[in-house]
Amino acid sequence: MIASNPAIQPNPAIQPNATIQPNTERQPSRERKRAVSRYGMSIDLDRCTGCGACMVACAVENNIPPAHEGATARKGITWIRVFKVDNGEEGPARRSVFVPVLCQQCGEDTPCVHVCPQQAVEVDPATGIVGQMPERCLGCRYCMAACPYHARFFNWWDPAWPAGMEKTLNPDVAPRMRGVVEKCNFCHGRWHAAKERAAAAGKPEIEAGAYVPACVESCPTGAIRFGDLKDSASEPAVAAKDAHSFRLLEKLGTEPKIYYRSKRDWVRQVAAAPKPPSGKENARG
Amino acid sequence: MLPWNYGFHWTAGTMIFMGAFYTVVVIVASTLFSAALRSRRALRGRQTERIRWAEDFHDLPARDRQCRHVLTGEFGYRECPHAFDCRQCETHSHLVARRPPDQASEPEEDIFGMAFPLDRVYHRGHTWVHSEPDGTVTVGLDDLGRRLLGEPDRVDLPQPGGRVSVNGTAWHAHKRNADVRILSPVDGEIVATGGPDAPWYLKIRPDRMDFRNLLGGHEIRPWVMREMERLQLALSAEGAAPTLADGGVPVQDIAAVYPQADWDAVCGEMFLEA
Amino acid sequence: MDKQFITRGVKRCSSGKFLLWILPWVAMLIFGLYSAGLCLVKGLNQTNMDNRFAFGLWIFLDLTVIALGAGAFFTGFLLYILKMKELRAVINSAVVIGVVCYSGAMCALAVDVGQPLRFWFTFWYPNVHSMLTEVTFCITCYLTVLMIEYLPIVLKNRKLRDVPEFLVFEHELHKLIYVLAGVGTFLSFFHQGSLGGLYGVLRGRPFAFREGLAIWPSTFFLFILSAAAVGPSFVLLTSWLVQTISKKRLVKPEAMQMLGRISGLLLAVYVLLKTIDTLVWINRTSPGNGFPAAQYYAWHPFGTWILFTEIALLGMVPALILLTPKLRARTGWLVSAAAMACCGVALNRFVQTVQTLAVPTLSFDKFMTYTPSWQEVGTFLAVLAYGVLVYSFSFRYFQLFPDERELKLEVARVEEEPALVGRY
Amino acid sequence: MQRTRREILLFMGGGAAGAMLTPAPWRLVTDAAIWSENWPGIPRPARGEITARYTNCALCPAGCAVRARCVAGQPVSLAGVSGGPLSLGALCAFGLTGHHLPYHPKRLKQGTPEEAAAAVRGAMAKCGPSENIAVLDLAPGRSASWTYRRAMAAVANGVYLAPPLPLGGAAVNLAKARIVLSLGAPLLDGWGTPGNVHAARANFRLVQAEPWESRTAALADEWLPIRPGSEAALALALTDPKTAASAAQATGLTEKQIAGLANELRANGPALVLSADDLPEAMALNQALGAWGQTLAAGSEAPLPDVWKKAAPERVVASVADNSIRVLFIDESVPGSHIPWSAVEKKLVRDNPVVVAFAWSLEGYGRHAQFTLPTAVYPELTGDIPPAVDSPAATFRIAAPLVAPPAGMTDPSAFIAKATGIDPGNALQERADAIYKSGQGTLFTYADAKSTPLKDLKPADFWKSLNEGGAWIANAAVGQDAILRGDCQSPRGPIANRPAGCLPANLPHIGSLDTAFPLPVAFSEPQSASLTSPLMSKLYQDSDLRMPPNTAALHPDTARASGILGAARAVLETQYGRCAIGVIPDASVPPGMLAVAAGAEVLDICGALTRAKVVAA
Repeated sequence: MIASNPAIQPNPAIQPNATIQPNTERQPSRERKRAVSRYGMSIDLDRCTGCGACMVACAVENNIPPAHEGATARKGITWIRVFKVDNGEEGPARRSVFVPVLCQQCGEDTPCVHVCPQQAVEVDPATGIVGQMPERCLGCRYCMAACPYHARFFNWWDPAWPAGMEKTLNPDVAPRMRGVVEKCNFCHGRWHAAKERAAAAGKPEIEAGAYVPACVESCPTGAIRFGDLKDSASEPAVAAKDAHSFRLLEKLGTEPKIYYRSKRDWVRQVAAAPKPPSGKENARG
Repeated sequence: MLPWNYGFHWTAGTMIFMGAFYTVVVIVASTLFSAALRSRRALRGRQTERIRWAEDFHDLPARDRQCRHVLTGEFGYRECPHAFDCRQCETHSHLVARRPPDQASEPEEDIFGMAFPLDRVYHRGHTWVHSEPDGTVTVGLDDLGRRLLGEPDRVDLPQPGGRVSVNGTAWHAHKRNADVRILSPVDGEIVATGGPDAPWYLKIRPDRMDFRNLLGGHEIRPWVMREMERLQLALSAEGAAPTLADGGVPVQDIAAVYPQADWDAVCGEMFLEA
Repeated sequence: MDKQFITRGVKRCSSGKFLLWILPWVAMLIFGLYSAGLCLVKGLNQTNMDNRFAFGLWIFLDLTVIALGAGAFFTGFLLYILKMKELRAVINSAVVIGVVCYSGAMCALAVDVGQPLRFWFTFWYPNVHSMLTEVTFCITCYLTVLMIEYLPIVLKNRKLRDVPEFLVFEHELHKLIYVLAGVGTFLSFFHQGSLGGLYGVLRGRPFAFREGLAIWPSTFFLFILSAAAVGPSFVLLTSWLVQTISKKRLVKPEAMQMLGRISGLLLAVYVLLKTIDTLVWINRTSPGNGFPAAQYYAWHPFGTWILFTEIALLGMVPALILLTPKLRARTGWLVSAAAMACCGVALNRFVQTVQTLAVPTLSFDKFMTYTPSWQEVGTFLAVLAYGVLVYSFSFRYFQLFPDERELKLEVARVEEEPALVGRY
Repeated sequence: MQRTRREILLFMGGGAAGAMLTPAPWRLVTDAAIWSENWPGIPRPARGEITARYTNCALCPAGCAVRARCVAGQPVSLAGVSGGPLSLGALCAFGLTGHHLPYHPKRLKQGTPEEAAAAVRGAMAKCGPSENIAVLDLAPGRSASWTYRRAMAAVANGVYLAPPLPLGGAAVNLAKARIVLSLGAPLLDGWGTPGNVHAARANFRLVQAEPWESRTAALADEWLPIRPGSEAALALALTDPKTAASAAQATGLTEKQIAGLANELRANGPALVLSADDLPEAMALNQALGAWGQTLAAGSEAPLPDVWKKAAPERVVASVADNSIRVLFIDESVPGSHIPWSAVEKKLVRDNPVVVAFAWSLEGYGRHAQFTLPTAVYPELTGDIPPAVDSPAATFRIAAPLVAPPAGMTDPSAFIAKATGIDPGNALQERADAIYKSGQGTLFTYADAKSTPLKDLKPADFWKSLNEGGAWIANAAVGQDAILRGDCQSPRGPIANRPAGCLPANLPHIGSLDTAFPLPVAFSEPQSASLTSPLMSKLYQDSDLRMPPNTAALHPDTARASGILGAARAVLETQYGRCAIGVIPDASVPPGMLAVAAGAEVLDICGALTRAKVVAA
């Protein structure tokens, strides 16, 4: 179900310092099988304008159908979803930030993996990417209850595209059926294609920047950066060390691989646990 | 699930989990299987009657499972461990051995106007056994049993040549809504059949002339007294009048006196059928 | 007309009356089946569940029903393994309750999953690390066991036992029943526990997450305990209900009180451990995950009252009542205590399922609310109606309460005494 | 030999048991899972050779460079082109989903061109001396636009109408700006060319003066929450300190703040002032700040063929006499700024005027026109892209079709040319040749991300590259042959003497508070009357990130005051008319204003600087 995909190219505008350099880390062959790379992301919240390009790009890439008329913000399928988060103040004191939330690709006892009754969720040892196998999924939604980030989505309706629009479906990704759970997998189709290109070029690993998910590629402000956390030169690896970086619900100890960054202090509070209701909540977002 | 399908790892977890699962499956399956096997054997071995009685006996209220020696007052309280088959009961043989031979005064006991001749032995299911000179025995309903069924609507007698076994079904009697099987007092082969109008129901050539399981002599009165009491209970439980119609003496056809009573239940009680 | 199917010597209402009784339940069942059908054909968009409230009414129903159904295994365990003879009076009823609860839960689950046709995947690709796998396996096995335990009850039916094969098989099977009781106990122990583990392991949901022994979070053991505690209570409750509705004496008061006592004893232990667990959670587990426990209860309507109600009001109080012989002897107290215990466990399951999902995790989450759609409620009612119907039929045609006949004569005897005395 | 039934059964049973020991049955069961995936009704993506094709996005004047990933020629996803001249690899949400538009369920399938042509002929025949034949071009500055202008020049009393150009046709040079004051302009939310704006963003300080926290305000270096509708006053005060006191009152800022801002603008220049509705005050402030020639320049177009020079002037609708237009062509084949229909309608003659709209959906003017002729839609259509407001240099970019348009589509310029009897020729190629003749500028080709001086190219290659995804960019900000846009006819003239020089003449300047329509309208989402991809539902339905078209967010107090508290729908009323809208209560919108997501209906009644009121539906 994966066709080779030469059209995807690294996008320097999106990956400025992605100077083509092979993955410097060399594990012994036995080691490599377990962990070749740990793909991760850094998201600069000070650059996110909440335009939603990542969301539509994701939907296009992963053959997610347009919303059914009955769908709502709580029944929709948005592998990456941009939330409008405010500091709870009113009027001039109010400040908002846009927070793109996608599967955080937890690295330590990943909550969704060990709850799945039938191995439909697995962490790919080669990439550290948490994968979902819809064709294996029973639709029990236990994994959704387990995910603290609400990054998993259930197909409440049969997938349906307007007549003719199915022509624009991405051949690298199989559409899902009703009644199964799906989630972000860092555009597995793209990873596979990059892998094949690397193999064709006789390289052992995918080179930095040769593989970027659709949301990263599409972000007009370059707020979302993607790379291998094992490659100390990669954007996320650098961002991870940034003093202004944080991860959502870090204290749960699930080692998410998405690093957020903001110079604004109140924004960094977003990582902390929810506060009791202030009665000053935004009706939207 | 199985080693050669997707995602099966030979990890300790899998081993333990699957081990437990398959063990359970095996246990449950073998339980079912052995039950089936045993019942097949039982059916082959014509155990049905024995089992039916065992079940019925087991379902009798505790106070109806009393040992015969409780009736005679030799015990305060004792549940019969042998399903009323005293032939295997040591206790019984001991007690009988110690008991003085009773001197029967008159030829028959008259209890509430019911005749219980002493020349025969009685089964607690209200049948009697009378030894004939030709080595056979005749089996019939005792007076209480007769009056309970009165003029039976129908009686299904077994074919001569068939076999009966102690506490197994001897014959079926129908009365009103009652459909009761009468328990056989002896093991043996049926020689001839009589009926309600004949002096006896069955003529049987017993395997052994061993009637230890049957009541005789001075045991009869207390037993019948007890039976009357049970009858009273059964009747009143079925919403019949508290006393017998004619101030004590059971009429010839008791059923007729209690048209509203659930006769099936009453007979079930009296003929020891669940 | 169905007289010959009814056990000899016990009184049952007329067929007409019986029809009248089941009619509303049948109607409810049909409605429920319709709504369930909608969910199966059109998909789960018929429900009000969504990506945030991935579990709803049905899971709550399943957990509660299975907890209440625990009476089957526990009574069996007490009777056949611990040889508590008095419980013979209710074992059949308990088994029927078990069958009803478990099969009902299974049906609800079949509607609840998105791809019911793939139910066998769990057996085919089991992830042995998932509590849900354990639950699925155990419940399926246990339901089979219950069915086998139910078989003798059916075969003992007056008409059926005339067939020699049935009679004999029933007899032989009943001889081995203790094996099944043992297996049932083993299975129940694990799936009741795993049902608790289901939530205890949710590291991502600090409200539900608990530490524990080895691979089992504390909720694992709490669920076993609470189920064992409430099982007998529910058996007691049902027996009482049946007695009241059918206006008959079915179970000796001693048996009832024994159930009460056992229930009370276990409930007391449960409440104690639950309290300890809650304290550990408030002071250690939850803060450790960055969630001060106080804030869970800042989201109305789920204030601390719910904690108090669950543990003190519907846990400690009934336990004390059931442990006080004086009160236990009074049917009113006994039954209401049992009812409270059942409600307490139901509330616990509610908290585990619904509140867990309602309380936000991300700081910019809202407090989630959810109201089941009529299709969900309909399916819920279907399970209820199904249960009542199966039990009604079983009660009418099978011998659920072996002491019934004896008790009937008992009554007669009491009325008889003077007359008998008068005789001699 | 004779086999008993028993033996046969035994054999079969044994066979079955034996098969269980082979992998076959288990494989079968396992594969059943895969089969169950392909249920009927789930479309299978088409297979085919995968190629990359390049074009320019025609959905707005930004004309971002687009790389289309095609399967067997069919685009399946769009992306920006790294190092694309202005867009710098960026593409907005609308652009990313452009390839869905041809399959939009609401797309217009057929029209009646013959009847329309006949009607037009008839109307033109009986067109009186005081009556006009007009073309309303929603996206002026294209080669097609020049065809229209030529056509209108060819007929008597032909008029070429276009919406007011942003900044009156001036071009912004963000790269030069060090401080930008935005009076409610959505600078970071669809203004200009996203890639260019975000690239320049790092180099200037952004001060956003806006009543509510828009996306731009949220990311501005400083957000000045001013009172709704007080932007003009603030701009005025910044130009002329004497009005500071009244401005402070109007805006709710302190005089000190205003003074501080004024100093900042002067000190930390070059400065640039932008406003949501091209306020004259803002333009005046720009001039006062000496932005002209620094951050602001006269916008220019690519060179024209000489034969095109005989063209009708570009006029705004307001400048036409009422009830004077007999025949009106409206080209909305590409999305452009929208003029309230009522403003257009009153220009039409009373006795049956002929209005022909060229559109790909009935969402726009098609709802009002007698004839709506279906046109190709991006990425089907062929055409060039008007200059971007933030491109100081003239550019020429062709939107080359990625998919063939369906049969029965009308080409607006061909239709109008035919009606007016001129020869449209191959406008694009003629212009390309003209550009080539000018010999200046460079060509940037997307496929290899290379820019080549025009001199080094053959005309054929130039034309070819333009069609395969490329952009011509003039060297100088204003090339000698460049065509100046809007009213800025002579940039070299002393700006100071012509204060109104680049002021859009047509804007109704509402200074005084209109009590009939108390609520100023701010557009919370990029304005577009035309349909967007069905996938946009991800942004407004599957997630509440954006508001759906034709909805308004307002403060609960405002809702209460308008008597629609708790209502999900209401009616929006403006000077131009009324329409039904959805209502979203949002405490982040200050009381006394509306944050509106535009749709065709809303834009029909909302011009620039609109004030409105909401009433219960």
